[in-house]
Amino acid sequence: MRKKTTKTPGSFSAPKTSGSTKTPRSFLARIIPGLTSLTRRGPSGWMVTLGIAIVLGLVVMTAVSPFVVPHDPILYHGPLRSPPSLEFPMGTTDLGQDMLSRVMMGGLIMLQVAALSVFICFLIGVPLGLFSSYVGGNFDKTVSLVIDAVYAFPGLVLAIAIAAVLGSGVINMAISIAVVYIPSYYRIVRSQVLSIKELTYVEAARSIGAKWHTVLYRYIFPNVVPSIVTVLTVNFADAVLTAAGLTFIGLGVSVDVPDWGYDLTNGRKLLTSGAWWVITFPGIMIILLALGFTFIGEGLSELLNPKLER
Amino acid sequence: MPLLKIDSLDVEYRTNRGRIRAVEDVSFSLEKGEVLGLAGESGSGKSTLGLSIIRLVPSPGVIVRGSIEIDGTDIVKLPEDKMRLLRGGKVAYIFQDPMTSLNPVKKVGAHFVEMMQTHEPDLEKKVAIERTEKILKDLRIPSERIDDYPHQFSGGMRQRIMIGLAIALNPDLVIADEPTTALDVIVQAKILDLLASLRDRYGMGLILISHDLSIILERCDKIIVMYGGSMVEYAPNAELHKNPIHPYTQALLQSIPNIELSEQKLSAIPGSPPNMLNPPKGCSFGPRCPYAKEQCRMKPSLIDVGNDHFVRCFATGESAEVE
Amino acid sequence: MIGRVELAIVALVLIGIIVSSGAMYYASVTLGNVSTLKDQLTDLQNSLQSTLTGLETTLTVGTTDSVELTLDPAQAYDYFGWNIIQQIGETLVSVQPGSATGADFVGNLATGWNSSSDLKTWDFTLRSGVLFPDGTEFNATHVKYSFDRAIELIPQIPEGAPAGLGYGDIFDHTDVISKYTVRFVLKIPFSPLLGILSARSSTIVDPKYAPRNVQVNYTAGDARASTPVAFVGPYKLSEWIRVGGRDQEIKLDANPKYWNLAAGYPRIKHIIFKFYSDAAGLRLAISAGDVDMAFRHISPVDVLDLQTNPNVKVWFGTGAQIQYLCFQTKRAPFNDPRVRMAVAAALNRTDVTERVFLGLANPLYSIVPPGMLGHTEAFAKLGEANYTLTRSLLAQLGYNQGNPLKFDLWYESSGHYPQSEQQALLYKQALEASGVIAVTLKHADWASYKLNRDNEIMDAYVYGWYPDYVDPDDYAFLYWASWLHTNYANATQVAYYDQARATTNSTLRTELYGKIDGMAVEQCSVVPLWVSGAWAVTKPGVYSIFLDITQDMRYWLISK
Amino acid sequence: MGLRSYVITRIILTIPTLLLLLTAVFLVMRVLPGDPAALHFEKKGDPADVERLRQILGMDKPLWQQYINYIGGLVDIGYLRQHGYPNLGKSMYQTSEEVGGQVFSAFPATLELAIYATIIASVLGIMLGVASSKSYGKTPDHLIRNFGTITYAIPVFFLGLIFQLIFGVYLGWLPTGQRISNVAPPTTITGLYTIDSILQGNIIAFVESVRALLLPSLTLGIVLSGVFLRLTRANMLETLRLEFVTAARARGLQESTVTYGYALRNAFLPVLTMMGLQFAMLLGGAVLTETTFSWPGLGKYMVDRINFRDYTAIQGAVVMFGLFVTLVSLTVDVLCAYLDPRIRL
Repeated sequence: MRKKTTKTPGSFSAPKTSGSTKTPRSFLARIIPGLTSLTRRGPSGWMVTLGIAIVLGLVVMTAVSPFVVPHDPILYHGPLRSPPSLEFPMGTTDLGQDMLSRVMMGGLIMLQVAALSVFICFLIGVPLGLFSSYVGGNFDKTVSLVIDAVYAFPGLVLAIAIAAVLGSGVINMAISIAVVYIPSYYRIVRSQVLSIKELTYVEAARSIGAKWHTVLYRYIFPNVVPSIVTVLTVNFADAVLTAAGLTFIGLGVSVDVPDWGYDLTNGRKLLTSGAWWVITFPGIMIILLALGFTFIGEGLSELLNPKLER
Repeated sequence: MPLLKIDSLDVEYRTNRGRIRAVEDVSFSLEKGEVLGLAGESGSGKSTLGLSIIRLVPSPGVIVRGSIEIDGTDIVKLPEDKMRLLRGGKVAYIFQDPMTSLNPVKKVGAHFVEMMQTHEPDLEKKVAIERTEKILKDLRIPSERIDDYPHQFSGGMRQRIMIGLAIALNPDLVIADEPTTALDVIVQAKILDLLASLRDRYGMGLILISHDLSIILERCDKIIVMYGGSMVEYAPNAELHKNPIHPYTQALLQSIPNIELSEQKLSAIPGSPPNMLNPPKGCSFGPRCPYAKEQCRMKPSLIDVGNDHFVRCFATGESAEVE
Repeated sequence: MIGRVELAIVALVLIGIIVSSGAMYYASVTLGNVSTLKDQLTDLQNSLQSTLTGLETTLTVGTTDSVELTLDPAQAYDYFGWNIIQQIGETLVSVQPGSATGADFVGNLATGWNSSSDLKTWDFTLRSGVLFPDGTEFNATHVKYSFDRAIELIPQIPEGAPAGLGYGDIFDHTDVISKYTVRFVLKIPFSPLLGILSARSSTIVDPKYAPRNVQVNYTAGDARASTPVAFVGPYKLSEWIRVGGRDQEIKLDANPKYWNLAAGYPRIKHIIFKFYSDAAGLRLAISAGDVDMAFRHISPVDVLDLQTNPNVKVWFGTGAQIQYLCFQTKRAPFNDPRVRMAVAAALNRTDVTERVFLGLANPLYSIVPPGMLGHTEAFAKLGEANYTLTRSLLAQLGYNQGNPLKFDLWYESSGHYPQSEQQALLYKQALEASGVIAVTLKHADWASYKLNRDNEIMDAYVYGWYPDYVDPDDYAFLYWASWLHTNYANATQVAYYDQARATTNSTLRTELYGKIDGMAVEQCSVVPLWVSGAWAVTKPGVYSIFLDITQDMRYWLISK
Repeated sequence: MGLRSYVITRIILTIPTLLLLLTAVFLVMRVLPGDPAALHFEKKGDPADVERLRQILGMDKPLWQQYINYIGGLVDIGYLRQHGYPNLGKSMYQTSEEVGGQVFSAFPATLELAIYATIIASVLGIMLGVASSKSYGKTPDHLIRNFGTITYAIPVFFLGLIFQLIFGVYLGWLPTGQRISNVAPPTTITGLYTIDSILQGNIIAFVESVRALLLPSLTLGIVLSGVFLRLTRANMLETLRLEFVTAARARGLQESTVTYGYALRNAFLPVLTMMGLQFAMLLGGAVLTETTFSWPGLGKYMVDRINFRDYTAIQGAVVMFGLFVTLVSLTVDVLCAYLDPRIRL
């Protein structure tokens, strides 16, 4: 009788486990339906979906908030430090600004910084990883040494130092964060390439005289994509948290932009007089954002290489 | 009363993709000093059967029906702590791969001492060590290596150590699951001889599990042939040798290279073992059986064909003249 | 049970501890503060003592301040450093505690004084029988030594207090007339001299610990060697621990040889300072009773909150800390006085004092804080959020709704000034409410802020001032102070200022400072914003705290 | 090769990394907007004074020479012996003070916090990790995993603030800042208050310093336990499926022995190695924790000095962090080598 192949998470897997048998195209072809039918993939699938939902939700909220907030997050002047009430569902700040409005609009900076820094990381880390691991030799050795030195160093400390030098502002924050996280891209890409490089179909491609960049981008890169995606999402979460940290120690943006990080810092001064609402709500938002990205990242990584599937 | 008596045992793996019948309606019994062979392809459920005797069927697996009696006590319902003391104490298990079945970060001696002290809490370390050294000597392993780590031993030595661990508390029953598969031929023979000699010395019951029928044939008193989770044939060694009834058994015998007869054609079995997720209706060997006919669409039962010979096949009658 | 796992964790920890302990011990040895048994005993004692509450002999003070760098009068120019110096050292004269104007001077190490009519020669009669800890009697040579040293060190310490107070421009030389008489010969007629002499930069030093041409710095483990101040004050500095350049612990013990012992001072024998790095921590400490007194800086929010707390007592007093808005007058738009006035008129000080300081600061309409001689209400003339004036002024210059006046408003963002962010925000709001002004808020940490000021890149920026001595002379010059880099100069105002220095006639001086303010309103080079209040929080059982215009905290007067 | 030679090679290997790190720090700190020397002055930016400061800081020299001095200072043993701390140059904000001294005086606070946080994080993380791997796919496993994920997403300072709010403001049980309150700190021996107070038999000081440590180390520990949890769980799942675990069970050993003595004992080495790497992350968190709890450590020192653009100080702190991390990862690797019999021959 004919064997029935049941579609298992296992068949939706990273090249590390099955790349040798699949050509890049078929792999990509498989990833699309994979993503569309996420929730049918058990808990990991749910994680990803939930994560995407959270992130999208927050992005949309930030985008539309300017048109829907009850009050101007900066200029509005209500009662000072009034606890959550019907009129002010999240209370007011020490200047009488409406927390609800601030919370709704406060995500912008975080999102900008995170996105920008991730973009920079991707732009530098991935090509560098691909190239240096592909060419190998001394170039690879030196780059790896430098990268590892950076990687082994306390990320936040480095970010703070750089930000301190560059000064505050969205772009500077993004840069200082990017510097810290480039290594993680480089390393993952490199390790992947080193394993894929030796696989038969790559050898084949080389043997039929494909140019090195063709091999790199047509044959190797697509197989690295999944792991990059994972790193990317996780990195998003890291970037958000680091950005929050930088703002917290006063390397953030100006006071006339609503920002969760700033409210957290400012709210700390009001903590002792019991004004919990000024830090709590922005804090929760930051956690949600980070959580969203983490969910996506963790879910993906499990869908992509389901080692622990029994 | 027999040392081991298994009666209509069913074991299932309950995966999230459905239930897998790994062992189906198995019954047999074993006396002290006897050697029972479990033969069958990989996936035929023989290992699961072996593990279920010490109730260590891996996680989603459960014993759903039947009884396993050791010295008359049914271990299926035994509380865990009692069961635990049975393992290694009354029943010992030897695993397939000696390379991975010792704790890499534990000294060899420690394995023994630990085990002895678990079963005899008031045993002093000194005594335990002395015993260990004695056992190692019996296994022709220099006792000063007691403080070496597993990775410092060869495969054969490690398997001997495993055997040593198995007999350390001289159990009544030893289950050897493919004890030699991972070893090269010369060592294989040595290990099997060792098991045999131990059996003679301590007179324990021995269950030898192997996919290699030839080994079973030369080492065992009784043989069970398993296919697709159920025992298809069960007979004393000689009986089975001269009068194999089940087509599968015959096929297996065909596939053994035989030194006596020259130009004998070796035949492989066509088809592949059944997918246990949705097994074929009726006789599980049906799809591969050259003699399959209508009635094979129903499940055959175990039929006694006399002189302790049992077969699970409708072809019992005619099968004799097939040869 | 885990066996080697535990071993691993523990080993990891232990190795960490051992290695670092080695390094730290090495450090501590070479730094010379090896703990002797005696130290440990006194330590134990202290800890026991201060945990037992209600000990009359010890006052625990919590603060977020810290000595910025040294306790050397020739350098120290920060509030807390001055405050400590005041407890352990003495000046010739000081302001009568509780004085409203800060102009009532009493003798400390001086018993009497008189000046020549041209106010350039001042003689001081010194108190006899004032003893240094080693028994040496204080005399005129010590005064000469102290002032000569301070002035000689100015080139070396350009950022020190004597430099800042312009000792070099004021003092010519000091003469020892007799053992108990000293004469200051000045370069210029200088009526506020008593003020200068009451400043901490005029504290008498002990030649034994005050090398003539070297600034004295903190020495770990040796409090005495850490300051050149002569211990003739009510207290002695007996312990000073700094970590990472910030104070960690300071202990003052009553000075057994204090000259004013007879009057019953100091009332409390031991003062222990606890240092908190933010207002929140300090606030928690006082409400939890960890400290007897919290002074600088409990945030306004917390102060109002604590007023309702029965377990503490909040003291209010006169403040003299002011803030003002500076304009870069060398280029457009603020090279035109009318633009500056327009902005000044649009300011809403009350909004800031009410919303940011919750009434604990007051709007300021003169560069001289209230209470002091020569304080006026000059800037009130421009009004508060007086948009009609703003609009009309700017209209003349072609600014309107469509074409608003655009400029950058800078604030300091690293906590050097209280709530500067919120202030800036409110200023911006008030100005933009006029409809004809568009403000871009910019901020920088304190160091860069100063750099920006020196490089004159900021259009408008907020700055603050604190009294060195209680006299309009220490404030009025801010209108044209060169180090503010406003590039504003006005000969007439300077003339008035010098005249005021050259007379002791207070009516005349009042009038002159009034004129300076008057012109300032027309010019608006620098616009006064607010003057802070002063407050301290103590346990109910603490008495006689004077929060007067000098801003000094006189610990020797306090009792509990 | 023996353990010794392994250690030696390992140490040699760290040298280039360190050098790279130091160079990087140096370069970053020298690519400054504006003139660091000019930042120092409250009132007059008098060029002469600025020049004087430049000389004090040795910034009048060309960059390469500054670099030589910087590296030279770090390895200047004579200086180290004389002062008890490496030469990290003078502070820009307090020109009379040695950065090395300040950094070393601040370091013990950070060390103490780091140690206790690590203990909390690893014990919590490992225990939970084991628990969840034992109950793979069941409810407790899911709960624990979610806990891990959430801790990963919580900003450490936010958790700190919440703790301060609950235990400091509302309940008033624990001090919300400082290394010790109510009593004088113990005399410096190791600089770790808990150790010192014990060495001096100063019970009160010990209790107080522990109380002060509780919130900060808990905050940091909990946030990091997530990482350790994840590591432990993954490695446990790998190990639990190895044959020697089943074999151990088949020998009738107690489940606890199997779990810890066999599975965890083998899963632990990779976890420990990763912990070495995670320690850097911990220090990053420590900076924020110190700021939150006004903990007078290296991180707070660094953050404080940012406000004064005290680049030499920031540089010194960063270098110190670097040295610390290197030391720890070295220790961890050696420890692994010691614990893994397979390396030891």
